Amino acid sequence: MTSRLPRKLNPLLLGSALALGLSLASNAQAEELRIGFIAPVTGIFAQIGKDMTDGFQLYLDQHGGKLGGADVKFIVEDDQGKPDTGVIKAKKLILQDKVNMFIGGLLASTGYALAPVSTAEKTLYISSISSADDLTQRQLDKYPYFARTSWTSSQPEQPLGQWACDQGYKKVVTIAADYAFGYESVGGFQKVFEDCGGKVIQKIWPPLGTKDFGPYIPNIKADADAIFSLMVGPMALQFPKQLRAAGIKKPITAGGTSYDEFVLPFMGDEVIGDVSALHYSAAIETPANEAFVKAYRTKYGKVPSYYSENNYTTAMWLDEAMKQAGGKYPGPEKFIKIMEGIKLDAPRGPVRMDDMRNPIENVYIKKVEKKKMFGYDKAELWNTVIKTYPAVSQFWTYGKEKFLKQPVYSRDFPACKYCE
Amino acid sequence: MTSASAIGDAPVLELKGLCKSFGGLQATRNVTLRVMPGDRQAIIGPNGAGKTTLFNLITGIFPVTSGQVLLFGQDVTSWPSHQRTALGMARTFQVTSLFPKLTVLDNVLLAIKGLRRSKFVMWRFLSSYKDVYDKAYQLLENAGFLDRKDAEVRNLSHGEQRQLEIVLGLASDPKILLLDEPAAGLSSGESTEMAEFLMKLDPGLAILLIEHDMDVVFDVASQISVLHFGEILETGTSQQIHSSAKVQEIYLGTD
Amino acid sequence: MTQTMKIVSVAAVLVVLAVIVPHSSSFVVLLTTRAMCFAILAMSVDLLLGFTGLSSMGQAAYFGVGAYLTAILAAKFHFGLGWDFWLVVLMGMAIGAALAALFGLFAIRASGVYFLMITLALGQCVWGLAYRWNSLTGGDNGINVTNRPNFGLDLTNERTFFFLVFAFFAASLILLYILVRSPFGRSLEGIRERELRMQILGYNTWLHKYIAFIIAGAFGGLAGVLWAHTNGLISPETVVLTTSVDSLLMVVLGGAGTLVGAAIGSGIVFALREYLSTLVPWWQYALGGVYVLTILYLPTGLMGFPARLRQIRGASTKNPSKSGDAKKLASAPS
Amino acid sequence: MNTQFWVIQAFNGVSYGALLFLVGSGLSLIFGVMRIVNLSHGAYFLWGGYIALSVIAATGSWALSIPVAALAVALIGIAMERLFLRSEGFEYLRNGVIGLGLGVMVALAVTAAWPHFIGGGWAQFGAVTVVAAIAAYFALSRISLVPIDNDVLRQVLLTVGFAFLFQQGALDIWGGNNMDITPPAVLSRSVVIGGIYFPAYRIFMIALAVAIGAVLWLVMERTRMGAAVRATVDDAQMARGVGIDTNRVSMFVFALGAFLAAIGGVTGGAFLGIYPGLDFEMLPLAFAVVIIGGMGSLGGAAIGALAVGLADNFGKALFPEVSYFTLYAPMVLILAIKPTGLFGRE
Repeated sequence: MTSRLPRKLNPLLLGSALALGLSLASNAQAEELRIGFIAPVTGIFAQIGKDMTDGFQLYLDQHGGKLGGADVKFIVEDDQGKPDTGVIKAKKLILQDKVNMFIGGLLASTGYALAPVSTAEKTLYISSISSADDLTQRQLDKYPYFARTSWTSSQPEQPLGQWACDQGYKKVVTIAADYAFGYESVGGFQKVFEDCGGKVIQKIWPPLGTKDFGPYIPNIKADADAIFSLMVGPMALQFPKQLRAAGIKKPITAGGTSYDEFVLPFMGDEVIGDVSALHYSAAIETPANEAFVKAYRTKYGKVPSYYSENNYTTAMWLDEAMKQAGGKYPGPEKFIKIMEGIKLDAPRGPVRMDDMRNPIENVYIKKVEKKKMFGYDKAELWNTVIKTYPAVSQFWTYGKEKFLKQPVYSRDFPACKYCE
Repeated sequence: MTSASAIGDAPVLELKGLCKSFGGLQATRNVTLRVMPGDRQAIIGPNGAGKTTLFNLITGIFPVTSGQVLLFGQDVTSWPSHQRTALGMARTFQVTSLFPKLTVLDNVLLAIKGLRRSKFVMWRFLSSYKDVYDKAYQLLENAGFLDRKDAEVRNLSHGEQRQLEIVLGLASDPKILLLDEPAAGLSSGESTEMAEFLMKLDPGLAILLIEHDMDVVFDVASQISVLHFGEILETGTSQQIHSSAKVQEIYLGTD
Repeated sequence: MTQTMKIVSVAAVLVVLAVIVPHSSSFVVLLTTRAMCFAILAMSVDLLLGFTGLSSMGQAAYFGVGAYLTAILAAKFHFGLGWDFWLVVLMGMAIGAALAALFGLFAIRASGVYFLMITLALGQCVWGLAYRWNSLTGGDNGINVTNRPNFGLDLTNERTFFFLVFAFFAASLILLYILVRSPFGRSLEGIRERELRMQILGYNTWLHKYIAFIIAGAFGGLAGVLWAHTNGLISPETVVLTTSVDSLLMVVLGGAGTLVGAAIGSGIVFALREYLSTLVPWWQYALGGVYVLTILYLPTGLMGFPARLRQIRGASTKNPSKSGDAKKLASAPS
Repeated sequence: MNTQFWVIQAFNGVSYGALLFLVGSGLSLIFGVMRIVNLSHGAYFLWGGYIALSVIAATGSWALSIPVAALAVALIGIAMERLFLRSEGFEYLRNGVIGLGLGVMVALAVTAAWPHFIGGGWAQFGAVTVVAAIAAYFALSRISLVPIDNDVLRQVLLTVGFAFLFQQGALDIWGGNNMDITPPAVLSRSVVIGGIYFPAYRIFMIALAVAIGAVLWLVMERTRMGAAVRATVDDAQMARGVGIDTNRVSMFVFALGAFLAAIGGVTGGAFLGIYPGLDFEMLPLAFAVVIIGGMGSLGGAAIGALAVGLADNFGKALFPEVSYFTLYAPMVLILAIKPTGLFGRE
């Protein structure tokens, strides 16, 4: 019978044989701490993915490939910058590689897509970049195996609202990428700014990925005192340039990703003096940070971005937790408990977790300056810290109960009372 | 060759003052023509005289600029091709236009089904329609193709393809068949074969023929029209046309 | 090989798949499930491309509306998570068909490269709406479908869900197979080969193409419904141009006009993109390379491989004529 | 919404249109002459930008980067056209290129599968590559290529395959950072007229597009090659009939198209940035230009570019929720009414 197999069948048979082969190949690994890491390795976010991976890898390399005494098997999976691919890769890590935990995820939407996987598969998921607010706020109950070592989108923007108010700005126009990260950032800024007496008089939402701001810049109201911008990726490079070329000289206060070290080296001098807020700046003048920046730059040839720092700190967090667990992974519930009790002195400054498993950390108000730092001999653009808000929680000064009563920040919340 | 046109009551095809222009070019000028049941008519004319254009107007591939096409007494001037076919008209093409990657049988099956409602059925295998198959076998047998029914058409010889072209035309049981140069590209032997093939066809079937091969024309057609620059110059019997000075002049003058 | 043999062998492979896959690792189950969703989409493309000769560059549109419908109903209205799932399946097919019926009015008139361009533009319209119509589609964030239906069968179990998708895949294959062997399906092949001739034979070819377009839209919608639950997240990424192009490539890779080829093609693309990418970082070169090689050397796809092999062997024994007859054929005016 | 608003929005739309003209005109010519829908065109744009960045990094000259990038990409275009889109000639080179690519992949696969076996060593890696490449070359030489000259779909899919390869290639060569081309300081200023700021760079883009458009027009109208191109667009078979070497015409046009796309990439690089994914962002816009303007018509491309630039700009400014829909829906309508575009010829 087999010798007379129809020829057209062969590809199909081959396929099923392959499937069988794959199934047999997935045997168990040796006893060790297995960490899955999900980041874009190919596709348009590949460099961010590299920053993320490099940050984690740097810590591992500095510590002989061990965390808390356990040998680490570090498996990077490429989500190609797509949330749904992230999900399938997470499942691959859990089902095939039998990882103890998975880390990473870049986009807020990836975070929202990966968190349910952790619940369904009862595997620890640590979000080291993805900043979607509600994961550690109103939706936390759904995700018992989820913790965050990075930030919520609105966390640095709330102090920024206060800072802008303190500068005496009365009227602000916001221009932000039209997606959840943009909404949450603008929402945090607007809430605090308006509670302090300022007015957001216009909100402009260019789509994510806009590079030609020609249609939007002429719409900016002339009577604004300042502009709040929230840009990501290539948008960040073009907005300040085109804004200034259009003759608008208003001060910019911005969300962190508009000026973070991922885009800063590629910016022109027109951004000098622009202000942004984030939980990390490569220009923080502490020994811990200086050492980190130098080590990172020596190894990878570039200044670390917050993508790098957050994953470096995540590795540091795991190291400490594993130490306290005695070098043996104790399961997700116990491990999260341990992580909640840890206080770290990270490059970004002191950091610990609140009771909703989101970090309490410093928020830095930063101004772009051109200068020499850390003994490097060339004048470069740096995010000089001009004010530090210490130990900022995701709930700002509102307190958890009060904060959680309001809806999650969105395109329509807080409503734009002063827009006409 | 003896059976003259069987005179019926009404013409199967009638063209009244048919005109067609492409941009500035007048491809067809005021053509008036009448084909009666069982008529065997031919249209001749030099290259570029507008013969194929005329066929395209009759079959509805091009819209006419002015004039009328009447099929079995009905004005079909603005009808799409497939509806004209449904009335009982069929045609073949100058350049063989069969379904090259399908088998001979499949070609004929498609042709038979064209006028049946079952062409929209999508929940039954075609192979379960015994009547369609029977008819296909019948047609293929009459045309002497039964032994090659499973050959892919692209593997047939050119002569065979020209014949199959006509079998497809016959599959819808037409009352009028338009043949666009059935002998195009055939050797003289094959042409003779083709003429014989045509003469064997049902005498009740009206045929309108375009052809360059005069032997075929004179064998098959009893009435001939001469087309020149889109205009009918002369109409007559084979002998009349054969001896017409005008026709001689056109053919010598242009070729 | 006779028709019966082909049917028997495909059925055998399906049975083998249904037996082996559930016993392999969960990741393989997941991959196969995903590939089968796309196989349904690819088969719908094959109905157009392989059987009717229409290369649609906008098939993602129907896939997208099916998926968005399912996701919106499930996430906003908790509809379609019980027995009403079957209703959603019907609705998904209906909405895919309805959209195709609308788009077909614009597209079917065109042919060749113009058809390709207009379907591309139509697909982009749907993408534009998915991307910008925030209030309905959630814009760039997309919509999360966190719950799978549970109607006695608990579909959150990946293996159970595999069998469901497998059943839909097999049913689509059978239905489409019957369709292409039916009088209607055969008429589509005639249109692919020579449309003008079909008109002269009495076929309203516009109507036939239009119906085929709608049916393909319905199957595209079905694939979308399944994808919404397979993937759990529907975003504009689902409806991008690349999804349409991918589905076309799957068909060409496997072999156009074979249905089974479309399924094989989707299996290979998923194996490269989602399995190979777990092994090596340069998987995209492999994918691009497979495309280029298939198109240059295997125009009839993998299903046409045996025939091509015979042709190559034949050519090398005879005089290596520069494949001139293939060219003659293609340049024949229609 | 005062006059100022309309003036500046119209100006922005026109300058965006100028950029789109550079991308769209090449695509349109390629389509007109070869009937190829070239989905690699976005990649040419991106590669133009990246090569310019490399030139600027090496020489510091922005002015030099434009011709160098454009010529380099034109060469890529020629190679793609000669080796892959035409079936005749260059069999050896084509098989060689594909063989080498396969060889590298085999070597990479071997390295991934048995790291201890050839781990790290370049010599071993090279040896495996060469052996595999030679084997692939001979295998390919036995298979005759099936010509794709008349197969629209296969041509499209082939260019998609290359678009993927180009995308990953750019990522591996230049990395994934978001980069920006800095034009000379003169172009970074703004011209103020009546209180309205007109960025000099946008004015430059308009001027460049007009200049290139004029040169193209002259080439098309006044040179033998231009006449040959126009004849081929009108009717390729007829052109061959009267003795025009359409083979050379198609090579010329493909190179020209790639050349223009690369100029667009360098120009656009200072305006949109250069980053992974830019290729597939520009592609649909270029198509919109071609479809609206008409395929194979230079004047059509100009009008299409202007129309898309303005529609995109005002669409986003006035109706943000449906802004992409307002871009693609007119495309559909135009195609449905006149499949060859507004100014295209059948």
